[in-house]
Amino acid sequence: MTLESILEALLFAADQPLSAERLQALFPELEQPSVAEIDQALQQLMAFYQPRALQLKRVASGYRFQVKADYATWLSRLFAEKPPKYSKAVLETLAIIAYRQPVTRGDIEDIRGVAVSSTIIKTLLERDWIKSVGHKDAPGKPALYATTKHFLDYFNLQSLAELPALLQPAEPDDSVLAANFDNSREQDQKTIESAQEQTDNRNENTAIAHSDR
Amino acid sequence: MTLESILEALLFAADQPLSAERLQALFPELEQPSVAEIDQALQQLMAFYQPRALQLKRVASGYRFQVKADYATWLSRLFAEKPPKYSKAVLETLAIIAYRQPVTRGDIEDIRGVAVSSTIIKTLLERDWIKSVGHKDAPGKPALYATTKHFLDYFNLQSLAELPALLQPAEPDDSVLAANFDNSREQDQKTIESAQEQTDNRNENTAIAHSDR
Amino acid sequence: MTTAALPIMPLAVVRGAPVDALPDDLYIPPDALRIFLEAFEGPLDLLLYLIKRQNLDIVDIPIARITEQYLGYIDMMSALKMELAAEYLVMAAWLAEIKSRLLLPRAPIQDDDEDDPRALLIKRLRMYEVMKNAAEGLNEWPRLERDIWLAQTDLPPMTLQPEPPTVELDMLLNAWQALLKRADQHRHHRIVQEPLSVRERMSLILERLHHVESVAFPLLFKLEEGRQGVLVTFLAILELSKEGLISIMQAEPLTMPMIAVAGKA
Repeated sequence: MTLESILEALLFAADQPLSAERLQALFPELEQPSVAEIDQALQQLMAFYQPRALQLKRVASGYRFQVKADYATWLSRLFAEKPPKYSKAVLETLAIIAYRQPVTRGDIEDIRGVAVSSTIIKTLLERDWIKSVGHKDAPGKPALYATTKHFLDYFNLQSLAELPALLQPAEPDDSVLAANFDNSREQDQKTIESAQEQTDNRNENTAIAHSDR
Repeated sequence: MTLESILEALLFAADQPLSAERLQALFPELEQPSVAEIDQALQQLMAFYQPRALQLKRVASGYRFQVKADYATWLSRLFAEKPPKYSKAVLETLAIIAYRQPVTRGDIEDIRGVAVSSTIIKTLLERDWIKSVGHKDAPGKPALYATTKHFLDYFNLQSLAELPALLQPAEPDDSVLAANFDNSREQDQKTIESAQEQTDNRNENTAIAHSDR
Repeated sequence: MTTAALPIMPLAVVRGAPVDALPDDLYIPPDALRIFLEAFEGPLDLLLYLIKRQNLDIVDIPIARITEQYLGYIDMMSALKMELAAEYLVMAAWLAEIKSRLLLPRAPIQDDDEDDPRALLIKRLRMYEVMKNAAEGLNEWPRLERDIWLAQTDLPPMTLQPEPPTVELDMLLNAWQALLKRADQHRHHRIVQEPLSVRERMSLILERLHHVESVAFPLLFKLEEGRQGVLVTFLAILELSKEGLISIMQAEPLTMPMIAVAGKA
């Protein structure tokens, strides 16, 4: 056990910088090394750690081991705080924009039944999950929001059609599904022919779009 | 900046042990070294620090740099606060949980021959040394206790298998027991026959008991 | 051997017999006795001490002698009217029972009888001794805060950017379903669902119109998307029109319809 190794142990265990005098005082009275001897051992330690990821640094109140600044990027990953969770309001707003786009803030408020703060919209804009795709021709020209390509990438979706469908109360069996499919195809055909009817059929189309998935 | 030096920086900066998997996850997704590469770099670090006052130690929840126990005398001078001491009752309870887990409070009481206070269990739970791992299928559904990873970390262990071996084999050989049985039986008889002497002995016993303490 | 030679059992004291069972020449300051007994973790610990003090192995214990000594302590405690944990008295009764069995002729004793209280006592003492030793071993084992210190270092200055929250796809679906359920409860606010491909197309068309005055109706269609794609675009245009987000203009019959953002043209 050398003076150098004892100082090494002390400096690593300490949670604050230790001065040469403080280090000296930690030795039993009759075995105390001189401050000069301590300084010399500290120099050896400094030299030893010089090529490593840490350094023995001298600060105002003494000596302390410190991880070198070059490694700050890695350390920041280590200490990155656990991400908080989005509030229900944020999730609901995002869901409305995803499933009902393009929508204005007013539309979102109508569906949620409560005001939507600008913070929520800002959060989603900053995350690059939504964007404004235009303005509604209404008083105040409110922005129309839609989801972005980045939103699709984040959720690993090719297109919005891949968003999970609502859980149906009861799953229709395959044959029924196939029948509906064919029907709806014809219906679609008709719809194109007579745009007027389309609006009425909308519910059915929705169901088909979902079972298509 | 080598893998070894990055791991060195991370392990010195961390305030808790880091597993190879955790270390791996701290690298950007596309630059992640394999766990095998990390293990190898950790081996190099261990070897490098082997002659120093520190060691890279593997405990239950991962790797950590720590000052070797050889320097405890110096380090205890560094800290004004005395390390916490634990009563025999706490230690016996902890030992029973560690060696015979999972156990109920009743099991512990059977072995110790005395009631185990809730304070003891609470102390161990609060220190995060033990946890309830289920309930025994018995009247009252008593909790079953086992030790935690944190217990192993605190006691510098990688796994329960590293706990110091028990001093005695659990069960004596049956024949030996039977033989001794008869011997002691005879002794007992003698003892009973000369009960008079015993009372006199009692004084001595008590005296010894005192000087023993 | 004869039972006639036996003296009066101190057991009687445990049952509340007179205090004069305490020998006259014995004086232990009550405090000392209390402190002495407090050093033990219970009756097993005290018994173990009595056995070890005589350098005996547990399996060799002369039950009668140890019982005498154990009961001796119990007597003293009772005599001094000190409070005694119930476990000590239970053990005293148990020891007395074992001892009384030993006084009987050999007949009723079977060595490998599991119910034999003596074998059970030995078993319990052994187990306790093992665990008592284990506890001592554990106490000496190197541990943090006392023998081992974590190597701590200062950190270089760094900027910590909190990671944004993660959202799972099903969280989004759950939020949407909760909304629909809520809206259902307020009848007047029924939310009608369109196929998402249509809603997506609506956004795309709007975005496209954002930068231009107007777009000729056919230019919004991409033939390479096939019939399905054309249908989606068509439905999207109708829905946009219905929601008043775009206007469809036709200068005169049979000319190309133009699409523009509502209010822009």
